[in-house]
Amino acid sequence: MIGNLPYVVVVISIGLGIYTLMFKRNLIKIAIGICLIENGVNLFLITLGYRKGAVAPIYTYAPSGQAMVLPTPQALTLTSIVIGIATTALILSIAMMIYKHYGTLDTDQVRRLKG
Amino acid sequence: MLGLLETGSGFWSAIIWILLVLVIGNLVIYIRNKGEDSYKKNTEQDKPFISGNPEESKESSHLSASHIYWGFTEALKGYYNPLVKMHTGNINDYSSWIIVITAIILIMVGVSG
Amino acid sequence: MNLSNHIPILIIAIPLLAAFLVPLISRINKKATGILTTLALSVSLLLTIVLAVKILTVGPQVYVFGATSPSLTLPSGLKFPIRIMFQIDAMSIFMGLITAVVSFLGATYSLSFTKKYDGVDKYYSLLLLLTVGIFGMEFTGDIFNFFVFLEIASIASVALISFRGVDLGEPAEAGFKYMVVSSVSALMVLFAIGIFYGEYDVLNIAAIASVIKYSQLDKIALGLLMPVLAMKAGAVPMHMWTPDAYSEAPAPITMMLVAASQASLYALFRVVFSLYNISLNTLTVGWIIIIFGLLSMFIGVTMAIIQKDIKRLMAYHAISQTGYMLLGVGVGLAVLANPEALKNYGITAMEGGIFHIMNHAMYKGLLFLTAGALFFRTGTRDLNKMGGLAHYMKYTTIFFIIGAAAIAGLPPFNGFASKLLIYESVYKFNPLLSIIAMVVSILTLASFVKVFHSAFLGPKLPQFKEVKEVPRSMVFAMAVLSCIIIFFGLFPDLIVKNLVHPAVMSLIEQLQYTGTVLGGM
Amino acid sequence: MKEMSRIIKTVTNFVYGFIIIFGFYIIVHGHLTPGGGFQGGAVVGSAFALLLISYGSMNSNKFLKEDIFSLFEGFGLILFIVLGFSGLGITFFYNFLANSGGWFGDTAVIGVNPGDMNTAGVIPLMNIAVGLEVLSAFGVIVLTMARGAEFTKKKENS
Repeated sequence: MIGNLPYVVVVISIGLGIYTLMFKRNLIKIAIGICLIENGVNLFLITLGYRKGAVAPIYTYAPSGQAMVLPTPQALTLTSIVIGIATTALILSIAMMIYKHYGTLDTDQVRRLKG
Repeated sequence: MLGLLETGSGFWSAIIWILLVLVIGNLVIYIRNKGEDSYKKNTEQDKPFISGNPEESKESSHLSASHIYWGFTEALKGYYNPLVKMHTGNINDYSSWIIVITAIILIMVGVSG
Repeated sequence: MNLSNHIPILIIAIPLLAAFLVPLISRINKKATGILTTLALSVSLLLTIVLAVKILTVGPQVYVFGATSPSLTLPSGLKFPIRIMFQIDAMSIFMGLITAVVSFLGATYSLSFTKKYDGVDKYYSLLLLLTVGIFGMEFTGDIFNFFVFLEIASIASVALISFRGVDLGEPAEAGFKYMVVSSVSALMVLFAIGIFYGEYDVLNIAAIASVIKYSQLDKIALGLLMPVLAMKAGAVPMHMWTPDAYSEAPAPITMMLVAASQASLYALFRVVFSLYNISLNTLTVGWIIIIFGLLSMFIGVTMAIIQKDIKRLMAYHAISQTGYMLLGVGVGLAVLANPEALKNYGITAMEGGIFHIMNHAMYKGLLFLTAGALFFRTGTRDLNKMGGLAHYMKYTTIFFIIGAAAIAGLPPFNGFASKLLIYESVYKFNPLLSIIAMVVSILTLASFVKVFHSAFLGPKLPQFKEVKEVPRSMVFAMAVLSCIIIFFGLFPDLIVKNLVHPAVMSLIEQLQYTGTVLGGM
Repeated sequence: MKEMSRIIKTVTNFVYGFIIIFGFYIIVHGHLTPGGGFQGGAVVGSAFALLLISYGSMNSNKFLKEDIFSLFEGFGLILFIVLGFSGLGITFFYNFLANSGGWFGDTAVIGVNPGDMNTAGVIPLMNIAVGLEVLSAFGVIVLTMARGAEFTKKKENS
């Protein structure tokens, strides 16, 4: 049962992120919402590869005979973190550009493109 | 070389279509060239008929885009008003649509078994 | 070293190398960046054609990264492939050809189009990265690698959409909206990948396909993958980002974005056909796709009629035309489990849908380029302010007529051929769908008549006295697309027989897809 | 951004070298211990961010040059892709240096071991390439954002 707790955190994190995306009317908060979803998904991937009582999958100075966790999900997570950094940097820069031109970060006013 | 494209219930060939258009077009041109007796060049018949109103200058006679299909959009007001209102341009609504549709599809796929 | 084995990777690696070289080259010579980009993409185009010939004569190709041999999918003693690989069959290379043509012409068109902009080196670098992302989405045989390329494509396209955002607000707004929806969708894809990995311990698409059970978890993964990929393709009601992004991006980028959307469409078809195939409930999923298609067709075209911005109008048409593809392939999917119906009309419907992808990329690309040409010379996208441009831009007018006739499905252009395939086969499945498709086609013609009338026809307007024909490289790009459209229109049977039919068969036959990697299981 | 107090500047002077060295340590030990090019590059990038916020964007322009960062960025990327291309005799990204006895060419020991720097073939080289790329990209990002923030603040005040 205790092993399933990370999944609960995953659900809470993604749920909060989705809530932020749907109801928070600030561009920076939307960027934070995306980060929350991303962290939830990353945690999901990491949790998939976890084995109880196992060590990190690196031979350097590892205790001998110990079980190791699955390295592939960690590689996947790392890749997705890298991509997440790029996404976040891009979103924040664009939000800055929007603020420069619109003078606001309110999503209700950042909608010259509609219809 | 005829480019026959089987469509399941027939075929389509652009080459044959062009040949047919050429033949029919020539026929039409031939019939048109035979002429109408009562037509006379450079008379009243050449002028456009606008109920006796004076003809406008060429520059002001161009119809701009928003006036085209005015009647169409006016008649379908009941359809267009909610549709345009739906496209709010608000990013919250964009993501809400994605989440809602994902939820609906998850339910549909889950229920259908 | 035998380079012919390495063509699949060279198609991607050469634009990637050029993308990294462009910022360095621009320190020496600013003008060389565009030429280098065009050169790299032309090499990529040539290699894609060579690879297409090879695939259509020999069969599907695999390319394994870092292995001791490019075709070594299963090193000794392994049951499932662990290395990242490219797996290219007839459908992938069909999409690859579209991407290669579109990206090459986009770069050529940009040579003149971007003269006014600052930071051209970054523009070309991002354009090459976008090409790499699209190619990768189409060629990859690894589902996580697909996610990576999806993100590369969406980050590059966001940066390109908001390229003019330094000076204007609207491009930044469009870029922000696209970034939010695309990163949410990419994260959902990643979640689905996590589900697959947790369930089957493999990431290779063919390996997953060979063991998939359509359990409860697989259903969740499908329910996450389908809407987000449809969203990236621009299906109603998740289409709102499309007109924003398409209208604010520079014209050659808009053409590339169409190709990027179609790569997502390809991924959707790949997921439902190659990954799940008949293990899923084909009728339900098929109808979901058909309903997406119907909504996209109808709402897209009706919204297009009332637009005043020329690129926004065309963007709504892009949504509407995506509906045709979804409709055609959706009908094919709905009858996938029924061999008789599939043979009777299902394959034809899919041929129509798949053929429409290529046609749409060509004529919609051409139309966006003509819109870009108008913007380049007049500086406005507002149809109300245009008029009488046919007096000044003769070639552009001719190209616009060709493109508009093709999108409206007027014979003898290519749009008619694919739409006819869809009408006649879908009619046998459900007559109502076919009738709606025809009505949509008529409305498409109506709205392009509006564009043609308000932009090109009419008397000479005084404010456009200085307007003249666009530079040669832009005319060249539009002329090539027009020639392709006319050729496809005149000889649709050649394309359908040699390119589209193998693509459809490679989608339908799942065993062929898995067998390429796992070796005839 | 204005510069911060003297205390912060002193601590920054003292600490940023260590952060950069730690980052490079992570980069070059990427094939042995947790870490690698991206992580190390991010650590070095955080040192740049520290310099930027403690000295303010105006002063730090003297020693953080965007131009040099973007040069290094391009260099790292080119190095990475060239390493990919040089495996092309066999396959793209083929690890042609591993077990060859030359650079990073020792055979890696399977099982628990203290770690040998001279293993893993092109992977350490790729780590260095990625590290260069990431640290300079981080530098460019923080500098560009600081410049943008400067602009918006000026606009707000006027």
